[in-house]
Amino acid sequence: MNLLLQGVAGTLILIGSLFLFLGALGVYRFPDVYNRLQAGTKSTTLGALSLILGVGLAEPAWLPKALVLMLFILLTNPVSSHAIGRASYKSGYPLWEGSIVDHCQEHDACKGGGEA
Amino acid sequence: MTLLNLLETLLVIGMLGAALFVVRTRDLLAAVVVTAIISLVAAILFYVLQAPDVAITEAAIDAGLTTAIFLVALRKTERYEK
Amino acid sequence: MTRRVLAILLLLILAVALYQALARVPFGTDRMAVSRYYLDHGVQDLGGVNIVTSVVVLYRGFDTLGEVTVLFLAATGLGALLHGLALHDEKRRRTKTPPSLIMRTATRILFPLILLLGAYVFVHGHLTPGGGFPGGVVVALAYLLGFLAHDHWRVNHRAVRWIEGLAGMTYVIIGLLGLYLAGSFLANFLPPGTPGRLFSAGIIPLIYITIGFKVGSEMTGLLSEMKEITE
Amino acid sequence: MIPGWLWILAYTLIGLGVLLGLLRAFLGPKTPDRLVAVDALVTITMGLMVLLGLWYRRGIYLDIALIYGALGFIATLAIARYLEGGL
Repeated sequence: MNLLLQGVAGTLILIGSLFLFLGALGVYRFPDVYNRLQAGTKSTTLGALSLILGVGLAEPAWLPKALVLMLFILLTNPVSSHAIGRASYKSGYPLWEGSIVDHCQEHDACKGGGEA
Repeated sequence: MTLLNLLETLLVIGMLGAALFVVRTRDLLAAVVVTAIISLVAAILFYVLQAPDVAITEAAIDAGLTTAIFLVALRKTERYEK
Repeated sequence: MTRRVLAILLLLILAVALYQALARVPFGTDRMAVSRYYLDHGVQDLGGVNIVTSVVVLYRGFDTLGEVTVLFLAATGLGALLHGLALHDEKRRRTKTPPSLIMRTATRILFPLILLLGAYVFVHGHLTPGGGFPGGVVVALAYLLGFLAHDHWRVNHRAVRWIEGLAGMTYVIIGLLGLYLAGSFLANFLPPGTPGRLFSAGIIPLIYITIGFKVGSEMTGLLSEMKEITE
Repeated sequence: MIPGWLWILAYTLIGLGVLLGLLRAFLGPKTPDRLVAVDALVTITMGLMVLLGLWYRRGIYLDIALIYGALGFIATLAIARYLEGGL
């Protein structure tokens, strides 16, 4: 039983670090800020969640604190990615030339603001 | 030289590069963003050196408060350095 | 050109001097008897598991009072400066982008959680890393989150001043109680208790709670002044 | 127990991730790119801190990751509000 738990924990840690690396790779390689957001928030969120769950399973006494950490990540990461996307659109960051859809153009709420 | 030493070396080099960038750049908002990276790396380094109290203070003050104060200062002045 | 050469020369001389000075000091070995004493006797004497907070609050408690005073003076001075700045502002912007719905909703959920996190940090100062100063800053940052996401959010400046003054007064009163009950200013007059429990370590939790309230109200007042000058 | 090769693999992957994020923060043509890199780096740092906490076997080290995550989020939000002209 304990061996199984440790195996699951190790697998989760490996998956987590792999996804953290892939997220950073996406942030480095993708062409514009909207594409980078995809990798920079979704992939790293999954990576951090599974890594923290793996650490919590490897050391079961830490599991409550690890769950609180996961809750915080789940609450904060989507909000910050939304804020970055909205800020870059409002500040006039152009879309990559390969992008084909821009639904936000049709709404008044997307006009505005500062400088990139 | 263990793997952890390698990680520390990487972080210190990244911190030096970030400090050079902050000094050299003309866009002060970019400088503020990269200053956040310096505080992040400093927090990891304090953590690796097993000084959790210092790391927590660094995280609290340098990550949140300093950024907000810099941003207010930028709002009241110019964004680009002449 | 000559200035650059001079600067590089000065840096080189400094580097050589620093290297010469530090080459004789072995890294990672302790030569100080005082820190050895703290590490050996701190837990039995005072009951705080986190030795750093024991040193900060009890062994060096008077210095911490000085630090709090410095912080108070800095916050007051900056507040006075910003208050004068708001009157002569010519660079007002026409429109401001309102905060988005997602940000407002998330702030409503996250604000109490971050407040709770700050309170956790300064109440558990003697058990976990952190303490009064980081905890107070976390509380102030929860208010910063509110200021960012709600345009018409205000704090009551008078209440902030009152909390700040009361917290500072409580700190000094605890110190005077130590003088009355145990013979010296800021002496530990409560029993150390069982190390590792929440109610242990004498007056460390009390002092950290007052420091947390003081730093939190000071920083909140500062951030709210800053919000007002950007409008 | 977690085997040694897994530690090596995880640290290598996360270290490479930190390197790539730092590179994007330095190169990134405009400020939003750097901001995305900082946001990703904060999450990667949380993961690294939790993993190092398991390495040192100190449960209290998780607190630092918690506080770092919460506060790095507020810094990102502040910079984003500045960019969109709302500060």
